[in-house]
Amino acid sequence: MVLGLYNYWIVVLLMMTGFYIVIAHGNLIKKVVGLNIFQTSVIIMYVSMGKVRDGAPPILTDGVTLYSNPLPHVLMLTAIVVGVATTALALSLVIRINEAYGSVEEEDIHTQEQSS
Amino acid sequence: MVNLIDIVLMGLLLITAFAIVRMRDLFAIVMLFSIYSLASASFFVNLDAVDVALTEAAVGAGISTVLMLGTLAMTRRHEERRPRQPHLLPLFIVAVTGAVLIYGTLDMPHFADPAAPIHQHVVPRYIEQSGTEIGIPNIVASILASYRGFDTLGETAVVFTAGLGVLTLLGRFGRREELSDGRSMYHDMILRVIGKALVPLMLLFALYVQFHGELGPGGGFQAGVVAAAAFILYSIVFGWDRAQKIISPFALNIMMACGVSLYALVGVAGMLLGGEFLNYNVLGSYPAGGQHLGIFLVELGVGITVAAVMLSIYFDFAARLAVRKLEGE
Amino acid sequence: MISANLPALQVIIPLLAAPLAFLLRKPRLVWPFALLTTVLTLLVSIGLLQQVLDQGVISYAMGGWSPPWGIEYRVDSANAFVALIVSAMGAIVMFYAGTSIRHELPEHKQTLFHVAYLLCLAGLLGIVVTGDAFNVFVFLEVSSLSTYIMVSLGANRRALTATFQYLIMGTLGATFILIGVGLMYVMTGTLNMVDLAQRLPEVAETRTIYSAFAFVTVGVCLKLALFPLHGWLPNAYAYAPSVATAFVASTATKVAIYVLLRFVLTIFGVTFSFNTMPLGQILMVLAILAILIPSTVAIYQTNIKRLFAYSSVGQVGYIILGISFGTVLGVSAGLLHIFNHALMKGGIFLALGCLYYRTGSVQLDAFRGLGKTMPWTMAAIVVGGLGLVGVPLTAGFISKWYLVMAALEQGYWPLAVVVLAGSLLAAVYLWKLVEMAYFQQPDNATEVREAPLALLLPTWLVIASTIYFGINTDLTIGVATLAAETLIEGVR
Amino acid sequence: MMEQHLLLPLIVALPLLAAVLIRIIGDRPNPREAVTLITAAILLGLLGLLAGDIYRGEQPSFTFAEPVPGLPIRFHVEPLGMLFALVAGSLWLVTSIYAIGYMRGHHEQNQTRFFMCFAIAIAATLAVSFSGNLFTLFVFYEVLTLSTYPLVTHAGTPEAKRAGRVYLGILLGTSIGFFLFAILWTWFLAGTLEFRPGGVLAGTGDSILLSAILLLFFFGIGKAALMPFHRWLPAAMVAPTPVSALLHAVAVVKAGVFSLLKISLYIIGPETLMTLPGRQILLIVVAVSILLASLIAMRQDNLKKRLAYSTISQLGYITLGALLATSAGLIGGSMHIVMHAFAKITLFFAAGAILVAAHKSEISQLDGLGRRMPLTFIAFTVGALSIIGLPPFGGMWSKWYLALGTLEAGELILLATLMVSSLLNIAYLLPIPLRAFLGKTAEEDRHIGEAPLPCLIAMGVTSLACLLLFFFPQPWYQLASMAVLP
Amino acid sequence: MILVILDILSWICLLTGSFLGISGAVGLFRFPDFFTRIHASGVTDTMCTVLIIGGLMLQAESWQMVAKLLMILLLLTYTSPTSAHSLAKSAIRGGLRPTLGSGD
Repeated sequence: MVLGLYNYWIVVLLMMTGFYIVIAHGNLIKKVVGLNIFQTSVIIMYVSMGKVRDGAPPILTDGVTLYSNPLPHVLMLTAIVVGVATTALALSLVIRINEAYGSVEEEDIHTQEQSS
Repeated sequence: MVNLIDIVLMGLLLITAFAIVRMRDLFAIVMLFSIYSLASASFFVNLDAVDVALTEAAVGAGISTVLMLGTLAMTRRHEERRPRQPHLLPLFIVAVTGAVLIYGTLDMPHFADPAAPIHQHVVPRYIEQSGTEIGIPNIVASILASYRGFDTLGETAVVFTAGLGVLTLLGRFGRREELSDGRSMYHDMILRVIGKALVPLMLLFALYVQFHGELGPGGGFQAGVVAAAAFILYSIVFGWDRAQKIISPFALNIMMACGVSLYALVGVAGMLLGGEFLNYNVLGSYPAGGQHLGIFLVELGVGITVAAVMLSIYFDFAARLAVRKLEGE
Repeated sequence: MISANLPALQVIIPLLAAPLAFLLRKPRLVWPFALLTTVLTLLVSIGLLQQVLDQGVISYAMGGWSPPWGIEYRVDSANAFVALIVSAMGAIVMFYAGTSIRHELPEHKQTLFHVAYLLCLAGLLGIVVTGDAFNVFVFLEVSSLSTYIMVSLGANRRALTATFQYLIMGTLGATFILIGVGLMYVMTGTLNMVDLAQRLPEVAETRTIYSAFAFVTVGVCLKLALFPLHGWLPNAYAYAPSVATAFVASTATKVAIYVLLRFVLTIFGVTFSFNTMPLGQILMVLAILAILIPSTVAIYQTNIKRLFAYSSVGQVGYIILGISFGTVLGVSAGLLHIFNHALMKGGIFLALGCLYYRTGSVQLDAFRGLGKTMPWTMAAIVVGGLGLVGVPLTAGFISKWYLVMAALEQGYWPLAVVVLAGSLLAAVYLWKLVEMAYFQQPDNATEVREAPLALLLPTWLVIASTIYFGINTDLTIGVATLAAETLIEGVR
Repeated sequence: MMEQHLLLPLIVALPLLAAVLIRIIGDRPNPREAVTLITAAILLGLLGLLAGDIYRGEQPSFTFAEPVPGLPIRFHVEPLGMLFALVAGSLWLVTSIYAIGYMRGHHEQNQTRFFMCFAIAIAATLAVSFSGNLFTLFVFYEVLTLSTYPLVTHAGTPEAKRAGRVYLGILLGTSIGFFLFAILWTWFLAGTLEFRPGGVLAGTGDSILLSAILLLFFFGIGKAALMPFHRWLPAAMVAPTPVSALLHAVAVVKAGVFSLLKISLYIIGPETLMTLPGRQILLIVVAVSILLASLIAMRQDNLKKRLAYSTISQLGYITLGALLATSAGLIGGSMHIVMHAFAKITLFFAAGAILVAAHKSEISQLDGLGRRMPLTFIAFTVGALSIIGLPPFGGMWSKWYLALGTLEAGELILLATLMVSSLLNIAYLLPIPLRAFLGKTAEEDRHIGEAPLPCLIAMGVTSLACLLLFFFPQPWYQLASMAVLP
Repeated sequence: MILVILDILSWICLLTGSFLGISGAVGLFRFPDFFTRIHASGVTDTMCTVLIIGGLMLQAESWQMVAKLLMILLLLTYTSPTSAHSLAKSAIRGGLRPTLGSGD
């Protein structure tokens, strides 16, 4: 069982690291990085599901019958692109926030909003 | 052997992830993230997910990193404050979530087990039939563009939306005052020469990935990103105002819209010819031919949109930077 | 040919219109085009509902690939109903947007806003009509990203931070859903909802499915701002442009609730969700908190958009309360309130938009003497507010009545008390406005006139319909009950 | 029974129409007041027409809409409702005459808003009296509350606002908190909210549950000013006198007790009611609030406040009738709606006249005013006597039947209560005219003259009515008995 | 026979390449200042890539593969020195000066 599942567990560990960065850190850029790590780890999870022992990459070649599962790959291509789209949007928001508040730290921004 | 590489790569991933948590220097964090992304890309290769690997390498390690660096250039380099003082709540939440996930994995089919339902139910048809139904060797490409082509349309729309969003937040949509960035590396001779030599190569490679995508790993997304990367390199070396002379933001806007429209219109064509939306069979004289044509056009649309969006996002960032410099002076 | 492809058209029309509108560039061209699009979408959804009521469930195979291999569009009375709500609000608010956006945004941003609006509409409709679990995620992202764009266009700088918070929370929610779907997929090997529903039972008793259930539910609850996870909502609503607020408030959370229903009832099935899993109890507790706490918080707000944002969180509580019973009556009460609340909140936020158009503020002071200066706008807010309170002859009363009946049917009579208490709280925060507007003299410094007809017309269209659906309820109750039955009995 | 009787919506719509017209005509006083008077007159005529049908034993009804299946907005006139409608309608005419004189003599602000809300309030009152089921009744009950709020806060002064808040707070709070909840429960138990002779709740639940519902109803209908939910009524006295006169002596408060009567007659049902343990509790509460209110009234120096507390105790009588649930008790209660209405409105008219003519609101200032404005004080005396229940004034009849009711029910304590409170009435009402006539006039009061003519006319009419009601109580008695013993 | 020799050769290449890579990494950590570090990594990287890809070529089973590897090799031989160079250059432009003499 340990042998069968260890890499899911590691993936979970990675996910949680990203998740932790998102919710625990006040620096917006770092949040974005955390988000990316979170999403990338989810992608790893999916792709690991698709792996088949001694399977070949899912590109039809003569004489090969056992392929890894292509469906998770497709889904994750989508997920990656969605991820970068979100990242781009988030980063440009960070830039604008920095221009508006002169800071990318949640606490500073919060104090400014309370005062104003 | 494969397992060994797995473990090494995973170790690398873990180390980078933890390093990112500890680090305070955002520049280093971004670099580490790039490494993380690259490592996961090689991990994907190891898991036979070559397309994903290619995309992750191009998108995660490439574009995302560039954008993050651009952001850093416009904000500040260090994380000023320690994480919020009562550390415990986030830790608790994370612990619970992780526990639930681990708990969930306990009944999961084992890693790489060929008998898992995931390999038994829907997928076999893709593997066995796609060769005849679609007629291209790359199964991923045929699922992506045909079987689940609608997902891909949606995802192209997401990319378009992202371009739109960055344009809204940073862009100069409809305004065209002249800006030039002082930070081009033009006066670096070696870089200039190499750059001149590399850009066409990269574009060539992009085209290869685009049109070879049906046979080997690759396709619209990867190609689009690589093409964008070529122009980004060019504008880093020769200054983005020069780059914009070659391909203006206006043209980019047109392209990013046209790509999506192309995709959708192919679908509509299927409808008009009496099939369902995105049904390529009706496009050609015989189904496989129709599929071929459809997939080609669709991938083209994706490629155009992705390239245009990525580039225009980069341009928006660069323009913002230039504006800031102007204001700074 | 058209009628055969209605399910696809429902999403394709706005989705294709968005880039085309973007190519038009000039706002004065874009708005009519967008308006036309939304109207077409509305017509399609009406036709779709008609079709479903006539010939039952419609299944549409995208790309001609039969499910579960291809993506299926599956339209039953439930999502036809929700699609109608979304596209109707989409059309009306778009009509309103013409004037409001021209006033609130600089010229070069107007086009972008309209395009984002169309994309958001397409995304929401895509979520609603699809029959594929992963496709939900994709279109969820389309709608979310475009929503972020619209919110970020708010005038106040706080719109930016609000958007960022919204983005983080939203992405976390979406990723949770993704994880949940992945866990379901790994156990069943399929992504098609019906197929999932059929294949889940044999693996239902596994820890993987349990945690899949947990992740999906939590993710969706983030999206629909159920009480403890509502942090992103108030600021996002308060600082977005009026049009964005009106549209998002009346559609986005509703669609999220629909997703919850679809996953919990259709895919996992009632018995699993409510017997194997303690969903009912959890949702009920959260719903009660959601009804009482945010409504109380709302009373102390001085920014009125914020006030009504909090009230939205409270109203979501009512809907969830209905769902938490897991009975036909309860779920239909929830669906009814989805519809009615969409109308009421949409109308109120549109009216606030009128106010903003004239006074440039939505602070409480701006209401001083409004009963005299902007009688129609204020009347609209009051009528909508009465709906929130649940006064008879407004739509709000109908759904609350059904909610209470559902509670009493289960013998939970204390819940009836909770609902009434919520109504009282609503009455209190509505009263703040009424007193300010009708029993205070307007400060003569600023000369305020009634809002232009182009804004009042759509506003009153919505408000009047809240009255209409409070008196003639054949359509709403009929469809809601039908939808609830289809959802409850599931696909088996 | 089921055919649509168009007279009902017409009658209810008429005042609303008037309200709209008043809003349009706005600040051109004469045509505006003309609208009010004409409408009131027509309304009275229509009510007369309708009354004819009722006496003939018909029960016309009209259904607007049915939002929730089995839960229509429906009018259905039965004798009791007719009685209430007649009282409200006829007194609206008188009051508007009075109001014109008062408002002008007193130079009030926003008269347009005043007359508009007044008309709306009347419409709501009529709708309440016609309502065919609890749901409809509840709807218009709330409309009545909201439409009278602007009248209470008419002065716009801070204490008017505070009073307004108390007013809304108590009325809305009780109605949503208790009344609506009771309605929901009734619907859940009986499956209907229609008013049916014999009561829809009869035999649907055990006596404890029904008692709970009974309590919810009686405390939930705050307009009946049953202690401890009575504070809104004295608070509402900041309103202009015509408001206090018509609304807070007739329309609003009577809407409350009227609802109670209907509930005991048609929802719970007299027979069931008698058996409920909750009834005993309520009877005690009522008795206490009758006596307590009278005692408090004695200690009020402000005339209108004193009248308000007297109203509270008088409402207690009607509630008592509704609770006794014996035929005589119910008849007495219904009759008392009428008798007390005419008597109390006279008193308020007088109080208003004094305020307008002499600018006096405190009883201690009234010494000798009787000689300066005799008509006013004669009217006051008449009203007072009718309230006390002495012949030859109408008040006697209702008290008579109430007393009978107590005997029927064998509640001698309650009989005693009635008698004692009558004595208290004497104690707090008669001193006022006495000091007015016998006390010596203060120097500065020499210039004071009679109240404006419209006020005098109004007072004349109502006090005359009090007298006539003694000799011709027949029509009212008939309506009441038709309702109670079908 | 030939295959064995090729195999041995390629392994030699691969191992030396990896060694160079590691030594470059060590240099990156141990060297005193920015420029020497760039130097260390830049120089070794180039050679390391050449060796490793060479080794892989010897392993490759088809000429097509060899061609692809060759292209990659070309690319890397161009880019990695350039990147090192431009890093140093921008470091200079950024105002960083090498610590001359005994690194202290």
